[in-house]
Amino acid sequence: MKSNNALGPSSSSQRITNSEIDVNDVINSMADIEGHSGATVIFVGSVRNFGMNGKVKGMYYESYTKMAENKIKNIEKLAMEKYSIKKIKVVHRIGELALGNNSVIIALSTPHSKDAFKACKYILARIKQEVPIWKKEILSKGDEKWVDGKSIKTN
Amino acid sequence: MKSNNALGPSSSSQRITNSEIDVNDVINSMADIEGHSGATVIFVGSVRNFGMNGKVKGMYYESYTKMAENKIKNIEKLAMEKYSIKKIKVVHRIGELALGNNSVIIALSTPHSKDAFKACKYILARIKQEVPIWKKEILSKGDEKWVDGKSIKTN
Amino acid sequence: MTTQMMPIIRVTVLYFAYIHETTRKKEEIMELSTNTSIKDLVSIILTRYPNIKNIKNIKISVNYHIVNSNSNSILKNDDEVALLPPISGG
Amino acid sequence: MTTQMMPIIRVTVLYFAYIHETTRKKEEIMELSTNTSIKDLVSIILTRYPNIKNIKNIKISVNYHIVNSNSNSILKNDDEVALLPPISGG
Repeated sequence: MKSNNALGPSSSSQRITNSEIDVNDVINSMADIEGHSGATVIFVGSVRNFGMNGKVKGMYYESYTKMAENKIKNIEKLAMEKYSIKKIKVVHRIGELALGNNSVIIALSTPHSKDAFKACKYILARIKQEVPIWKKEILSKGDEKWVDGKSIKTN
Repeated sequence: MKSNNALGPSSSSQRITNSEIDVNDVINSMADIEGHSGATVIFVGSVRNFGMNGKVKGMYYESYTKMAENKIKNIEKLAMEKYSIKKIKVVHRIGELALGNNSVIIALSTPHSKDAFKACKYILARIKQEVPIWKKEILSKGDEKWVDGKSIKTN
Repeated sequence: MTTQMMPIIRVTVLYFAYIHETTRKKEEIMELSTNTSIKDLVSIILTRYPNIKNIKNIKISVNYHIVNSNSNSILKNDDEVALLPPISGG
Repeated sequence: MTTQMMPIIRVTVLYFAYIHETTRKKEEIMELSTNTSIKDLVSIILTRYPNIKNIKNIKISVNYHIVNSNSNSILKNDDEVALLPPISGG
């Protein structure tokens, strides 16, 4: 696979991971002792016990990892330009997840609270529209079903 | 002072504290291994280096603690009824805070992400409108100024 | 002829934020005649502390509930009254 | 008369989510003639895997960029092509 990795300062860290998301680590990375930001908003998505196809006991996530990393980096970049983001961290987990496991975290800080909420919702919406990740519900009654998603949005 | 403490399941814990807010503890309390919720949104407010009166080196918060506790409990109760909140934790710190110190945390989980964002913004807005807390900017140039706030909203 | 004692009540009055910098105290206990209304108490406070400004923006609470500062409701012994200037939490 | 070798390119084709349950593989390397367009490749894939449904909802990427599935752009050696069904991240 080809490398295409030159997209801003935080491009070194992983956006797609096979491991558990360390929520505390992400939140601690938002700390800002110089007080550049006044508001931090964090969204954490987790596996719910009820899905598109009924009762769920787990979820399987798959990604086109290289493209997903690029897409998330680009969404971060656009959000940072659009809102006055001081710190940002976005991670999506893939693989097999149990109920309550965290699938995605979006954490960011801005000077003002309104921007923080807007930016967080903006990033979540674009992830759902553009990032090549798919999920399959592992249903309580035994079978598994891919979630009927949305065609990738291109602009 | 009189006791007026019968406002729902989580009324035992402190909403107003003199100590540092344990962000990790609050976030860990949102964990839900049964998967009732799919979305957690957390807002953290912190002391910014620039305020209403210029450059700031710290902030002093004062509260009418008993009334503030009651008001926050009531806001939580209203939010839980309005949105499908599964877990909630709101804490406001008072006393002298340094740059970057956290003054307030609002954490909650709901089945769907839209409700989580809406509920978090709703609670923050009502705190700013109704909860008897005052802040004084400790300015870099040496003096201190109470922030010109909003008259308490009554309904 | 005997001197008759005037019955009194005691209420706690709390001052917050910039107000306690004017009153130079955060709280005090006031002794009032039994038929003192909220409106009367506000007037007593403003007479004692004429430097309290913008009283229109200051809300009055009695036992943690906001009341109308012109209210003719009569205060009771042990009531807790507070002067709440515009707030700025968050 | 000498037999002339037809020049070929190799492209990697990736299948995701429900598509790889149809193709029964997550990726394969295809050998194509040098002048194969994106549109040609899509047609080759659909001929090989006729069970791939709703092709209109499936996006095609070449080297991580979404392309038009009717594009006449010619593929190059080592290109990475992916079939991306509707997504459901978050």
